[in-house]
Amino acid sequence: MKSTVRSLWSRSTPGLAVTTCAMFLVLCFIFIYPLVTSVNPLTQDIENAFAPIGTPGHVLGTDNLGRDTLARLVLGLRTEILVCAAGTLLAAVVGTLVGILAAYFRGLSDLLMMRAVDIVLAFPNLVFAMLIVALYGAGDLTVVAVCAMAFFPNFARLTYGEVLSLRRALYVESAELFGGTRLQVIRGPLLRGVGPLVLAQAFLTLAFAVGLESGLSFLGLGITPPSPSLGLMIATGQQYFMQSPWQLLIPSIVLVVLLVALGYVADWVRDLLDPRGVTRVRRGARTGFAQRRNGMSFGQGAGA
Amino acid sequence: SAEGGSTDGRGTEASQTLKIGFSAEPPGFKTGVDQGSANKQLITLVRRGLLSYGPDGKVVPALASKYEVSDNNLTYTFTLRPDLKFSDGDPLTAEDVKRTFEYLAVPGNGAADQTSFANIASIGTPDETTVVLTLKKPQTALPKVIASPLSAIVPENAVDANGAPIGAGPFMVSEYRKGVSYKLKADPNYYDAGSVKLKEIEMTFMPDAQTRVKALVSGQVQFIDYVPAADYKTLENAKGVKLDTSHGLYGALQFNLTKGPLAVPKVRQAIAYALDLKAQNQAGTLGYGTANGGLPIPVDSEYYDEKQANHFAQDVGKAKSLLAEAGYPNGGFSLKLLTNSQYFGFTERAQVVKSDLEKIGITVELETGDYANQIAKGNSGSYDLMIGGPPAAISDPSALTGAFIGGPTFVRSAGINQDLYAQLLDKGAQTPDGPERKAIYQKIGDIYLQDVPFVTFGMGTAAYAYTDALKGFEMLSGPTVYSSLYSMATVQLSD
Amino acid sequence: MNARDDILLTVEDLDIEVSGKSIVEGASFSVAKGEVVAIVGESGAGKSMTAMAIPHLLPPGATRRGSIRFDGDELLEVSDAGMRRYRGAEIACVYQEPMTALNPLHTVGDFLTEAIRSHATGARGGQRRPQELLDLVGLGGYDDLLRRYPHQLSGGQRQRIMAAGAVAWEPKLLIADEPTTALDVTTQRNLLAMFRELVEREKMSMIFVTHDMGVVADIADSVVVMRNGKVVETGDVYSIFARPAHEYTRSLLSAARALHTSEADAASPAAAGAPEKPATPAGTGAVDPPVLEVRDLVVEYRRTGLRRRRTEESRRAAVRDANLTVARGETLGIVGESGSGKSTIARSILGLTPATSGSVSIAGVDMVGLRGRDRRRALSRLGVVFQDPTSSLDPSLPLWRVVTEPLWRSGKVRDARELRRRAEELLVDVDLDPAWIVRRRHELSGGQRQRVAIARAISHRPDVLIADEPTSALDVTVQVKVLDLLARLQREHGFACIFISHDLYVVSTISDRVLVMKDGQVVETGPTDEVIHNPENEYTRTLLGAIPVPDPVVQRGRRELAGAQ
Amino acid sequence: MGVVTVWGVVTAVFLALHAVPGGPASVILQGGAGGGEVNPAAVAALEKELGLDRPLFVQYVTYLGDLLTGDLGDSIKYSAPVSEIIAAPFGNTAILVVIAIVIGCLVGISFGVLSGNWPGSVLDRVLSGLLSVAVSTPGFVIAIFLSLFIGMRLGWFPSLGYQPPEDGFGPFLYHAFLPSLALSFGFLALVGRVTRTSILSVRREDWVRTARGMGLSRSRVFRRHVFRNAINPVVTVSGLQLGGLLGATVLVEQVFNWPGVGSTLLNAINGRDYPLVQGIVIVFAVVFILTNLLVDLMYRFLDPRVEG
Ligand SMILES: Nc1ncnc2c1ncn2[C@@H]1O[C@H](COP(=O)(O)OP(=O)(O)OP(=O)(O)O)[C@@H](O)[C@H]1O
Ligand SMILES: Nc1ncnc2c1ncn2[C@@H]1O[C@H](COP(=O)(O)OP(=O)(O)OP(=O)(O)O)[C@@H](O)[C@H]1O
Ligand SMILES: [Mg+2]
Ligand SMILES: [Mg+2]
Repeated sequence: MKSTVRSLWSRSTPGLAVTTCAMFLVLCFIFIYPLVTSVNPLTQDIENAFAPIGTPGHVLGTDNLGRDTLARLVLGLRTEILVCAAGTLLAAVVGTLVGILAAYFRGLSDLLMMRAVDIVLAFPNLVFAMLIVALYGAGDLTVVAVCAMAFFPNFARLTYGEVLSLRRALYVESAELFGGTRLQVIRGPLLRGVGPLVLAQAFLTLAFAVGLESGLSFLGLGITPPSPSLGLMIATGQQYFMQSPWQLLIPSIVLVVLLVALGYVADWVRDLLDPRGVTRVRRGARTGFAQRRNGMSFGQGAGA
Repeated sequence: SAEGGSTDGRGTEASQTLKIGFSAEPPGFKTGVDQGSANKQLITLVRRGLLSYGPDGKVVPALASKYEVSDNNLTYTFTLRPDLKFSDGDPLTAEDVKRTFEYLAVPGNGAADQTSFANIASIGTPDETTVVLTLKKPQTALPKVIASPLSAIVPENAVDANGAPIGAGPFMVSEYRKGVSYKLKADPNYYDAGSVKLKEIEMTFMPDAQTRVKALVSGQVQFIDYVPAADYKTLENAKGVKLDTSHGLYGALQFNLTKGPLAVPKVRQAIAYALDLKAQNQAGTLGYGTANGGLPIPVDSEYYDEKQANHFAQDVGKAKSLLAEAGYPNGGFSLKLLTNSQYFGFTERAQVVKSDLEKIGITVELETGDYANQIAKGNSGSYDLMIGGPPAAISDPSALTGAFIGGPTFVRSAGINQDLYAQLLDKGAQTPDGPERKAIYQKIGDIYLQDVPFVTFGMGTAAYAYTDALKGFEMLSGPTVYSSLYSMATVQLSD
Repeated sequence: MNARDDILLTVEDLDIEVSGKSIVEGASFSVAKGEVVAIVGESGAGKSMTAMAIPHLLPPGATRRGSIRFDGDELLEVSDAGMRRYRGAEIACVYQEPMTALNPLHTVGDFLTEAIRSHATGARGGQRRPQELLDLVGLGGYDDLLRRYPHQLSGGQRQRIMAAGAVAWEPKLLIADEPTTALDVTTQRNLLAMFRELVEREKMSMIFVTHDMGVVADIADSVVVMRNGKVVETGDVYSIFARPAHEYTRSLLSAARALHTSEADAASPAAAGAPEKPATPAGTGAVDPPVLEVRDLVVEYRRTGLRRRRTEESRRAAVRDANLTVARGETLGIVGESGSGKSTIARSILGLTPATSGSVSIAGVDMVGLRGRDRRRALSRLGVVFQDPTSSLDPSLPLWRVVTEPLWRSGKVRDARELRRRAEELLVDVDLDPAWIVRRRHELSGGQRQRVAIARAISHRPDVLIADEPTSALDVTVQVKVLDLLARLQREHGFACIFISHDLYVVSTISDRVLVMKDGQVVETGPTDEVIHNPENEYTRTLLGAIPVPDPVVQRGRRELAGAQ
Repeated sequence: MGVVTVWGVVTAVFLALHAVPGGPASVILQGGAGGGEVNPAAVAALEKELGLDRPLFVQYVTYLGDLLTGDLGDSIKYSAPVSEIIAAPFGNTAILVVIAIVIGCLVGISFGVLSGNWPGSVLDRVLSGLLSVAVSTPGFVIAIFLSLFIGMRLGWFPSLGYQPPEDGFGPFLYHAFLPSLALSFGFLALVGRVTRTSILSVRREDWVRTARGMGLSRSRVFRRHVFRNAINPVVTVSGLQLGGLLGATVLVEQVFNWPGVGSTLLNAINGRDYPLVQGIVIVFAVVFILTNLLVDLMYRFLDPRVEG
């Protein structure tokens, strides 16, 4: 893992470094701003509803309940990122585990697990999410669960394909030969082997998760008010679009920028992990990667 | 042609086809069941009862040209107009009235005004055009009940849960596209067919409020219902569009009185003092509703009591001391507030409640979901607080009965102490209008202020918006607001 | 060399840069009409770049400087669009990778038709019909060939198809970039014969890129030797082989010859540095009880999965009734052409491919039915070196973890410091710098990787070392060093060794006994000398004859002999 | 295999739906905003009529049994066969999806080809940038903007609404354009990016050099040896994306008030119309499985190397 990160860093481009730094700064801002500001994103001031951009004390104006848009944006972003990252993490862990186990042990476990994955994939994400929300009620934890369940198949499929070819790789076979138990092989070469791919996929999934969450919030099924989320802000902003278009534009722009940045980082991680770049490898490995790459990363999610 | 839909209705020779952007797909034609605003509005167009509401909300004759009440207030004699027909051409007789009213009286049929009809001891039909209702006990509001669209007379083949879309109203259903639209056309069999100007009504279902507003502004429809308060400003300023607003149903914070701190009346009083009704009105109706507490009685009603309505003016200090008296100094407990994200005003109100209650140390956690979720949880009483409102189908203080008396349902606070109110409410319902009746309801109000089984926010807001080419539309106010489409029988599109 | 007016192509002071990096510097050589020029050198020397610079088929970002005169035209001054006139029609190419150089979506017919139509008719007379072209490259006998896709052809067939496409317009110059490297010896021999025939019949010149001195000896008229992007020597094939001027040429030759020392007719001078055969401790292995014994081994590959249909091929046995034994300190060589089942034997000894029937026993312990810990313990007596050093090393581990993997996996040594110490020792053992224990796979060259793989294989002192083509991926010079190393380690550690290769001469330098395989069956087995000098089996004889000897005189003599027979 | 997946989907939906709080009877009787009190007796009566009072297991087995005979059951809300009810919305959604796919393929592939052929150029940067924005922007955000700006502000296309195809196909398509466009964005971007990557990697393949070495013209090399080979992964990815497209219709249809299967589904879930939700999800699953199958077949057809 450390070497992966190191090699990634050494091969970054200026544009990328800027993006990464910007993302890092934004992250810092999101987490530090609430600590230093006195503006509470939940404080209502109905008299002051729909204050325009640039109002003193409300740099980005206020919403329908007179709450400060900047503060809500920051808190919304933080909630969004935390919730979606938690969901993505869970999806990555479960999906990777399922994929590895199914591909490594094959047989019945393969059949059962990958069938379960197929079943989840056969539901469009949003439908799936709506059912779960209807089941457990809206809320942060539900969003985490929704992301985990909706996106674990992406990871499962990815690691499944990768492990299927990895387990035939000579170095994995030799690990078994040299006396590695199955558990050791899984923890060792297999996990290390899928690590970079999972990492790249995780960034992409994070973007998908943010998209899904904002869609859910838009339908009122995501994060519960009054805590803000980008989707909620867009949904509310749309209601008052005629009165105060910025309340729609600001969160939309932030959402798109966030997603673009995530996608960019995901692309970058994926491109840099392309073995063609890392070492001169044989052609076999090359075509293998090409196939995998086409199978990976997208899943559902884009556009949802 | 129908292309674009943007020019229709504004041409020189007005086409008299009214396109409506309708807030929901009406669930159906179940006889007497209150299936929401969309359904009531559709019924208002397609069916008719013995009576209906005039432009000012007063009861006016409809299928019955007149009625007489006996001196003891127990016998009502209705005289039907001659040669009434249903839209399918079948004659409408006193028998149909009897059958309909008897159906409405059966509890399992789910009629909204079931108790009113159950109060009818017998229905006599001396001839084809005379109906005699004999009541068990007097009911002052009976004419209003009968004027409600839910009491419309239906033919024999429609008196059931899957009722056919047939009635004796000014319009008849000519086409129904599931999930898309209803098309209505003028019913030649309507008793007053001559004064119906509209030839056709096209109701397209647009569940999303923004969509309706967009559709109206861009000219794709000429009339929309259930305009969200958020868009009043926009529509007031839009050219060629008229916005009618009035007061709608009451909003309230309901309690679950069966458990925890909320079982203590002082705690409920404290909460009532903590709430800022003005902010509520602002958040839930953007200021177009009213901010009055007390009993949910419309401000323009003669039974409205100004003093009671302002009893719980926001007073955080008092709220805190009440909490302390009740044994909860500084609050310190937390409550689950049930609401839904499907309809405008609910989460908005909930957020204000949350911020108000947190000022007196009560933690509030919102629970949202779709409306079905709220109904289910509300019906089973699995909530502490809920954004809701008392039911009312008619503009009469006797409608208060629904807010206090009856089986467990989401429209009433769970575990309400019905014995406190039952007797007085019964008396009020039987007493004819007058000072005696007013005193009874005042007394109920005093009990309410001590007991606080729910906190009334004030009246909600309701609005219709339409092209200003539409002349003659009259919006009703208060509980009867969703009967406003009665006036569609006489409106006209000009150019 | 040749008279001036005979010259077809002159390359002078050619520099090639790829994205600012100098790849080839000042290369000069010429090709006469009808001449075959071989470009040789180790991997990465710039051979392909030099050759591909002529038709300007370099990778994007490559720039050329200097002069390339072809048939009187200065090619460096011709625009890319203008080069179209030359490509295919005047200068045609055959590439190294037969698998990827043909579009997988086009049938042979499509390919040939496209080659024929690539230039406007009437420009020159020469278009032929696809079937004609197939006849030309010796594929006339198959009737459905035109409708087949590349993946339905063998490697040799693919190369022939490419050659057929290349001669569609009777080019004046044919550039063949290592067209036989990926193929086995018998196929290689046939292809070389085909190229010779084509050149003679079509009166073409040819540039033949290769790193195999045997091939050079077989086909070339003159030789260009390259190293690190520079041409170090050019000359007539006989003089180069007889009197190599440059030191690099000499080392190239001696390495190549080292692998042929045991050739029966030792016409080539014995070279220095040939690996010494390890002295078997107890004379012959027959005395010792075998450490490894394989009895009646049958291996069939069965396609797994429910969807796969069982095809005829899938049920064919990859190994049929193989028997072999190896004793302590003994080396058994297994040879055979590609697909003959060599690796399959190794894999089923290691338990990586389940045997269909038969038995494998290691130091008397029968492996069949052994599970879990017992099995791991038995397996820990084996060490293995795979053909592909790259994929056998975990890319994400540092070398000290890699080479000591058998130790920590088996739990013999757990302490990290101790592991590092052992790793350093092991690296020293295989002539690598002990400081490299912190490096990772991608920081090593191919030869170094193979050494690491060997170090790992012997780290736990196995009783048997199984080496599956450990040198096939390596350059000759490196190959010799690795073989040396193996021999030395065997002397020191005394393990038994199974050495697999498709090159009979490589095997002979290191083995005590040899086992020859064909189509999954053992066709001949015996002491190395006997098999090499007196092959009993017809197939063994063919195999021996197919390997080009790195000496033009001998090689051409052998060829004529074979042709006369 | 597909059957097993469908069965799993059916079971999952069935269990999930029945575990969701709120039943169809009370929703039907209450009817949404402004509705009145629900009489418990009436709820019980309706549930009995709908067969919802039976044990869950019995309902499940009955449902599966009906399903085996091809019967999706009756919608609770509309009291009519589910298959009848979803036919029209599915048709409407299919139109949106088909138009979105056509737009997505045409534009996406052109973008991908242009930027893949001149990697690193200004054109490439601009197009790639556009594609990354498009791939990242959620469908509903695009839908809102298209509807508000192109529809309302500029008035080029109807900002929302639907004209039944029976009333003329022209107006129908005219109304379908913006929602399709909104739907196509993510898909378009995906196709564009896959095309670009694919072209970039095919350009490096040896057979392209072989083709150039034969003296073929640039355009011929591109058409026959680059594009043709690069298109396979595009087919695969876009096929697999169909599920995502179907999912995205829910929000887009909401914004444009398009009476498609997405809004039907949303209403069915809100109304707890069990058979209707189940029916729609089953059709989704079947469509998904069929597309996967189709993609497989296509792949075999397009690539002779895949064993048939
Ligand atoms: N596309 C490329 N971009 C940059 N450098 C390259 C490229 N292809 C080859 N090289 C470099 O050019 C040098 C010469 O490569 P070339 O392919 O000519 O070697 P070669 O002698 O043919 O070796 P081999 O026997 O392995 O084919 C090598 O150092 C290689 O790393
Ligand atoms: N995993 C597999 N599944 C099916 N068939 C296989 C598999 N591996 C090898 N074979 C087949 O088994 C036969 C023997 O293969 P093997 O790899 O043992 O040959 P080899 O002698 O090692 O060849 P090479 O010199 O090319 O390495 C071949 O026909 C091959 O196609
Ligand atoms: Mg080369
Ligand atoms: Mg092999």
